[in-house]
Amino acid sequence: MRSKIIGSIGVTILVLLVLIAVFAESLAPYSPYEQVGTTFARPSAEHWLGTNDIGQDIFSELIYGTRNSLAVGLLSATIAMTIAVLVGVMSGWFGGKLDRILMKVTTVFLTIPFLPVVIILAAFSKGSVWSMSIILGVMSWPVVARILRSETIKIKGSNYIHMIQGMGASDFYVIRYHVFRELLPLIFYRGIIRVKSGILAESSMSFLGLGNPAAKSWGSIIYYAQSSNALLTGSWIWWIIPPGLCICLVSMALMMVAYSFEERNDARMEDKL
Amino acid sequence: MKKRIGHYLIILVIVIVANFFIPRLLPGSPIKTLIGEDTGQMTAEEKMGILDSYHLNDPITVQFGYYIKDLFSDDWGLSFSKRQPIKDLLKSAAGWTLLLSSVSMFFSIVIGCCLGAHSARKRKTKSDLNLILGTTFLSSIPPFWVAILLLAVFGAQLRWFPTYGAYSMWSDKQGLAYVLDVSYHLVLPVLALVLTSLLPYFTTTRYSVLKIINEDYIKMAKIRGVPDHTINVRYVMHNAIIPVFTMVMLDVGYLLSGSILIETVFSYPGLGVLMRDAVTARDYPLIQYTFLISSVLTIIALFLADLCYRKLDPSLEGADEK
Amino acid sequence: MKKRIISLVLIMTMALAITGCTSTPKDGATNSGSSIAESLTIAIAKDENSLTPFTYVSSTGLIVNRLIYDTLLTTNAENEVVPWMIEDDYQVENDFTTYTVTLLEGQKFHDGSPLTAEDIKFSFTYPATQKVSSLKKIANSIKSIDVIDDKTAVINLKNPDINFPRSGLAAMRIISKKQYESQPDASVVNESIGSGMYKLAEYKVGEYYKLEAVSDYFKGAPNVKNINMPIMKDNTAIQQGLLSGDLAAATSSISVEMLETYGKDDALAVFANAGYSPMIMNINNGRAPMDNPEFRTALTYAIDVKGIMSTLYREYATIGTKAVIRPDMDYAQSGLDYDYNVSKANELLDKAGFDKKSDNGIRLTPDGKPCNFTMLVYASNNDRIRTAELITEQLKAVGIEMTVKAMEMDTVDAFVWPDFDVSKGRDYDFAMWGWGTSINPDFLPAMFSSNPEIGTSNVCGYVNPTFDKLVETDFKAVKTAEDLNAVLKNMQKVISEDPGLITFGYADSLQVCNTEKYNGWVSGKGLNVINVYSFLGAQ
Amino acid sequence: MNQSILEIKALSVWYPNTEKPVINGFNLNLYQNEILCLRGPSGSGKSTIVASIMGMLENYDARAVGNIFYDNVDLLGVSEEKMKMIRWHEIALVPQFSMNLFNPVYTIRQTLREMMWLKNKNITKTKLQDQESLLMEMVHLEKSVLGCYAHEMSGGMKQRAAIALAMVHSPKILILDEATTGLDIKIQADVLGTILRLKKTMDMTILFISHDAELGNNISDRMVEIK
Repeated sequence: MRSKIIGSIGVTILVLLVLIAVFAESLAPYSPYEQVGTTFARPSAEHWLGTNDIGQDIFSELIYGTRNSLAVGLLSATIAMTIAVLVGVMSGWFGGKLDRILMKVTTVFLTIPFLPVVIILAAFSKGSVWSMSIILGVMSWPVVARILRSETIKIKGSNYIHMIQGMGASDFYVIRYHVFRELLPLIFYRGIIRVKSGILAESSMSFLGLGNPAAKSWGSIIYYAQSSNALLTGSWIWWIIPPGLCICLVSMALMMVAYSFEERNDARMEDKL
Repeated sequence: MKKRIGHYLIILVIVIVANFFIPRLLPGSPIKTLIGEDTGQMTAEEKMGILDSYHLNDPITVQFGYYIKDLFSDDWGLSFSKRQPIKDLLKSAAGWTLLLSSVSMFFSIVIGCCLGAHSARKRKTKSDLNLILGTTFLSSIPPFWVAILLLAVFGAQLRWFPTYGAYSMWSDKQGLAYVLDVSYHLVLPVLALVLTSLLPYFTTTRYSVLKIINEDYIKMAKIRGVPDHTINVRYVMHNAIIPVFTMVMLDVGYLLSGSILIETVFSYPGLGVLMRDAVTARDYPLIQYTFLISSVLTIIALFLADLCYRKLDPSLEGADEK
Repeated sequence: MKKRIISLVLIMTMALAITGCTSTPKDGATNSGSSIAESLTIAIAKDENSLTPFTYVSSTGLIVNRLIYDTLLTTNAENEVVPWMIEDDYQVENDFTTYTVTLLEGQKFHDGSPLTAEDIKFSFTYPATQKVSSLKKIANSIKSIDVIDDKTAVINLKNPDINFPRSGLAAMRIISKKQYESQPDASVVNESIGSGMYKLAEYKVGEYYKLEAVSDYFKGAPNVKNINMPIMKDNTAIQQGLLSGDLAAATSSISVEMLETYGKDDALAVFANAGYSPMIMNINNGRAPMDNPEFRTALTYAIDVKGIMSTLYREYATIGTKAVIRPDMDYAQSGLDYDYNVSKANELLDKAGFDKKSDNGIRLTPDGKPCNFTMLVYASNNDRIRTAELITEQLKAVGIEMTVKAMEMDTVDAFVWPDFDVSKGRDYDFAMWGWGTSINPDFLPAMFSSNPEIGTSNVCGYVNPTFDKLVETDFKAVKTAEDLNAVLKNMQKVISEDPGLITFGYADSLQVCNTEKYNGWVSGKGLNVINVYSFLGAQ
Repeated sequence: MNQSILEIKALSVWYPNTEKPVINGFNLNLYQNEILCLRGPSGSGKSTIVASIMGMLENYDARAVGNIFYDNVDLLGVSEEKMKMIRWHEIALVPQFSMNLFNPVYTIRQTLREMMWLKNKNITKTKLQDQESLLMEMVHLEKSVLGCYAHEMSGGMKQRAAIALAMVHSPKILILDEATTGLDIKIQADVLGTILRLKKTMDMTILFISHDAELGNNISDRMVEIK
C-alpha cells in the first residue's frame, strides 16, 4: 500500500517536471538569456531567485534548465541502456566467441579513463546538449552490460527456457518474449539510476569545463554560481540550493518509483541487482 | 585461472595501444605547450623543427615505435609540459590517488553495506524508507558541490580540517606524525567521495540481503539452532556481499579517474589532476602514461577483485566465465 | 646626450598614468600590519615546473620567475621601463641598434659565484641555441655583444629596435654562464640559479614551491624571509584560504562580486591593477558575409561594448575602442570609442543589402542565406562565455542569430588558429578571443597585417591594403619615437574605419593581499602584487 | 507395542486472517522405533504439523491450540530456550526443500562441523573427522562429497546429505517431510534404503510424511491418513 503512495508521489513529481520542461516559455517570467536586471540581485518580487552574474533571472534559468537537464538525463540513459541490453543479452545468450569479444570490449571501456575520452568526443561534437548526452551514454553502458550479461546467463540456465527451446522456439523468440521480460525490472531499475547519474555528470562536466556552460541547465547554473563564488558571497542560498534541490528532486522521484516498483515486483526484483 | 590471466593480458595490450592513439585523436597539438606563450611569433620552419625534435612529424607507426621503446625504458621519457621524467611525476601522483580512492572506497563499501543490511532488516518500515531516500539524496548532490561545501564549512569556516594539499607542506614530519598528518588531510576528500558514492553499495546490499533472508537455508539454520550472529555474518552477509563485490569490480576504474573532481577542489596532488593538466596541455607522453597507469591500476584491481570473487563465491569456482 | 636618452626611454614607456593603480575604496585602509615578515604563504595557481627561464609554463610562472632571476631593466608600478641591475645612464646609440650597459656593484648568483658582463653576454646569446624558448626571439635579434670589462657590455642589434629596452633588456633573464654553457638543452636543467632577491629552496611537483630571501642581495635583503607557495588550482580553495588567513596573497586575481566579501575583512586589501590583455571578438573576415566591411561596421554599432564590460567588471576595466590598443597608451588614437546604436546598425545592414528577413525575423544575406552564425569560445573562460551570451542577445535585436559553442581550449584553437600558423587558414564564424599582452608597438601589425610573416596573430584573416602599406613602408622606416607614434596612430585610424574585430577592453586584475601579515605590497599597471617592489627591502 | 514417544492431542492451527483452521483437532501417537507414514494430499496440512512439532509455526505466524507432548513437555507451550535443546538434538528434520537447505558458500563438511561444534565447543579435530566420516557412511555418501558445495551435488546426494545433517546429534525422532519428492525412482529407493537402515541400526523413530500412498506402504510400519 505505502509503496503505491510513494510510487505515485514519484510519478507525479516527474510528470510535473516534464510539464515544466515542455511549457517553459509560458511558465518562465523572463527569457533566461536576456539581461533583465542588475547583476547579483538578491531575491525580490520581480526576481524570485534573484539574478545571476550577468543579470539574467535565475528562476527563469531554473525553469528552462529543466529541459536540458531532463533531456541529458533521459537521453544518455536511453543510449546507455540500449547498448547495454544489446551487448549484455547477446554476449550472455550466445556466449562463445561473440561473448569473449564483447566482454573484452566492455572491460576495455571499463579500464580506459573516462575524462580524456569525454574530451575527445566533446571536442568532435562541438559540445551541444544532445552530443553531451550521447557521450555520457556511450561512456556509461559497460557496467550495466556486465550485469545484464550475468543475468542472461542465469536465465538461460533455467529449466523453463530449456523447455521452450525444446519446443523449437527460435533464439529471437525466446529472447524477445522470455529473457527480455525477465530482465525488464532490472533494466528499468538500472535505467533510473542512469538517468540520475546522467543529470549529475552533466553538471560535473560543466564544472571541469568540458560541458557547454552556455546551455541553460541545472548543472550550468550551479557551475556559474560556484565560479562566481556564491559560497563566499552568501548568494548560494538562492543560487545553488534551488537547482541542487531540483537535481535531488528528480533522482528522489526516480528512486521512489524504483522503490515502489521493487515492492511490487519482489519476486522478480530479487537478486536482479 | 590461466584463462583469466590471458584475458587480462589481452586487455592490457589493447589498452596500451589505445592509450597511444587517444591523445593523438585530441584536436589541437602540443606545440603551444612546447613553445609557450608566443607561439604566434614563430615561423612555420621553427615549429616544424620543434615538432621534429619530439618525433611529432614522423609517421604514426614510427611514433608508436618510440612509444613502445620508452615504455620499456627506465624513466618513460620526458614530459612535454612538466619537462621532467614521467616516472617521477607519476610515482607520487599515483600513490596519492591510490590512497585516496582505496580509503574512500573502503569506507563507502563498509558504510554502504551496513546501511543496506540494516534497511533490509527494517524492510517496509519508516527507517528503511528514510535510509533509501537519505542515501538517494546524498548521491543526488553533484560531487564537486559536496566537496566545495565541505571545504567551505569544515575547512574555511570551522577551520577543523586543512583546505588544500595531501599533507602539511614545508613541515617535514616523520613516522607517526606524518601518517596522522596525511590522514588529517585525507578526511574531507574521503568524506566527499564516500558521501557521493554510497548509493550503489547501499541498494545492492539491501536487495541481496532482502533476497537471502528469505532463503530456506537461513530458516533451517535457525531451526538447527545456529546462533544469530553466525547466521548474520556467515550466512546472510557472506552471501549478500557477493553482488556488492561485483559492483566494486565495476567501480574501481571509475574511482581511479573519477576522483579528479575532488582532487581539483582540495588541491590534492593526485593522478586525476595530473591527467587533466596533461590533456589540456596536449602533453602526449604524459597523457599516455597517466592513462596507462590508471588503466593498469584498474586492470590489476579488476584482476584481484576477480580472484577474491572466486574465493567469495564458490559457485564460480571452476565454472570459468570466459 | 645621456639625459636625452633617459627621457627618450621614458617616452618609450608605453603607458602613462591615466588610471594608474586604481584601488578599491577599501585599499590601504589598514596599514597596521608589519612592514617585514618572517614567512608568507602565497598561493600559486599553476604548477610552473622548476621556474627556470626555460621551464616555466605561463605568465604565472613568469611572475615568480622574476623574483628568482633579475633583468637588466624592469617595469615599475607605472609600467615604465627603469634600470634594475645596471647604472641609470645606459647608452642608446645609432638609431636604437647599440645599447651599452654597466652592472651595479655586488651582484652574484645564488650559488655564490659573482655576476659579470660575461654572464650578460651569455644570457643574451645562449637562448638562440635553444630549440624552444620564449627568450629565443630576443637572442635572435642580437648581432653581437662586446664585453668591455667585468661590469660593462655593449649589445649590438641586427636591426634598429626602438622597443628593445622593454622587449629585450627588461625581459631577458640573466642566467649563470657557469651553469648553462655545457648544457645543449636548457629545458632539462631543473636547478634554478638566478641572481634575484629570492632563491628557490624547494619544489615538489604539483604541490609547492619554497622561496628563501637572499640576505646579501645587492639592493638590500628582502622584507620577507620565506615565501611558501602551495600550488592551488581551484579558485574557490584559494579564496577560502585568503579569507581564512591561511594565505597572505595569491598570484591569481578575484572577480568583482567578491569585493564586498573581502571589504568586510580589515586584514585584507584589494588592489586593482590595470591589465594589458584585451578581450576580443574575432570575426572571420575571410568568410561571407563577414568579408563585407559594411556588415562588420554594422556589428560595431549593434554590440554594446561598454555595457557588456561594466556588466562583467563594473568600473574595474578599461573599455576597448576601435583603436584596439589601450586608450591610455601614449600612441593611442583618441576619439575612436565604440558607439552602441541599434537603429544605426539596422540602417547600415539594410543599406548593405541585408534588408530582407526570414519569417522568424532573421535577416537574409544579399544572396539570401539567413544570418545565423556560431560563436566559438573556451569552455574554461566564463567571462568570455558570458560576453558571448550577451552579444547573442544584442544581435537578436538587429536580426542576427548567434549560437554559442563553448569548447575545450585547444579544440577552439584548432578551429581559430590551426597549428598556431595563420597561413594555415581558419574555420569559424566568430570566436571570443584574447591576447597575452598588447603593449609592444608591433602588436597592431601582428594582428592586422595580411602578410603572415608580420601578421603572425592575424587570426581574423584581416586584409586591408592601406594597412599593409603602412606596415611595409612607414612602420619599417621608423627612426624616432615620434615617427612610431604617428604610424601607429594612422594604423588605428585605418582599422577603426574598416573594423576586423571588436575589442571589448582590458579588465583590471583584482588581487587580495593580507595587510596584517605584511603591508609592503606594491601593485601597479600590469604589475602583479607578487613583484620585486613588494618585497624590496630598504636600500 | 512400544510406548508413545510423541503425542499430538487435538491440534488445531490457523493461518493469519483465515477463519477455517488448516488442521482441526488432529490427534496422533508416535511410538518408539516405528516408521509412521503420515499421508495426505498436498494442502492437507502435513507440513503444518511438522512445523508445529518443530516449533516453526511463528515462521508462518500461524496460531495453534492443543498439545504436542514429547517426554512430558508440551512443545507448543515450551520456552524457546527449552525448544532449542529439543530441536535437532531430540527431534531432527529433513525438510521438503532440502534442495536449498545448504548455505551456498559452505561445503558440506563446514555445515556438518558447524553443527557438531555448536553442540560441543571444544571438540577435537580428529573427533570431527571421525564423526563426519561416520555420517557419510550412514547415508552411503563418498567422503569426497564432504568437500562439495551445494551447487555441485545432485538432488539425491543433497537429500542424503540433508539426512546426514539431521543425524549429526543422533536424535531420537527423525521427521522426513516429503523427503523423496522430486527424485527419480532409483534414487528414491536408495534414500528409502538409507532410512530403513537407520531405523534398524540406530533404533530410531521416524515420521515419514508423503503424499504417495504406495511409497508409504512400502516402508512404513503404520500409516495415518489426513484429509
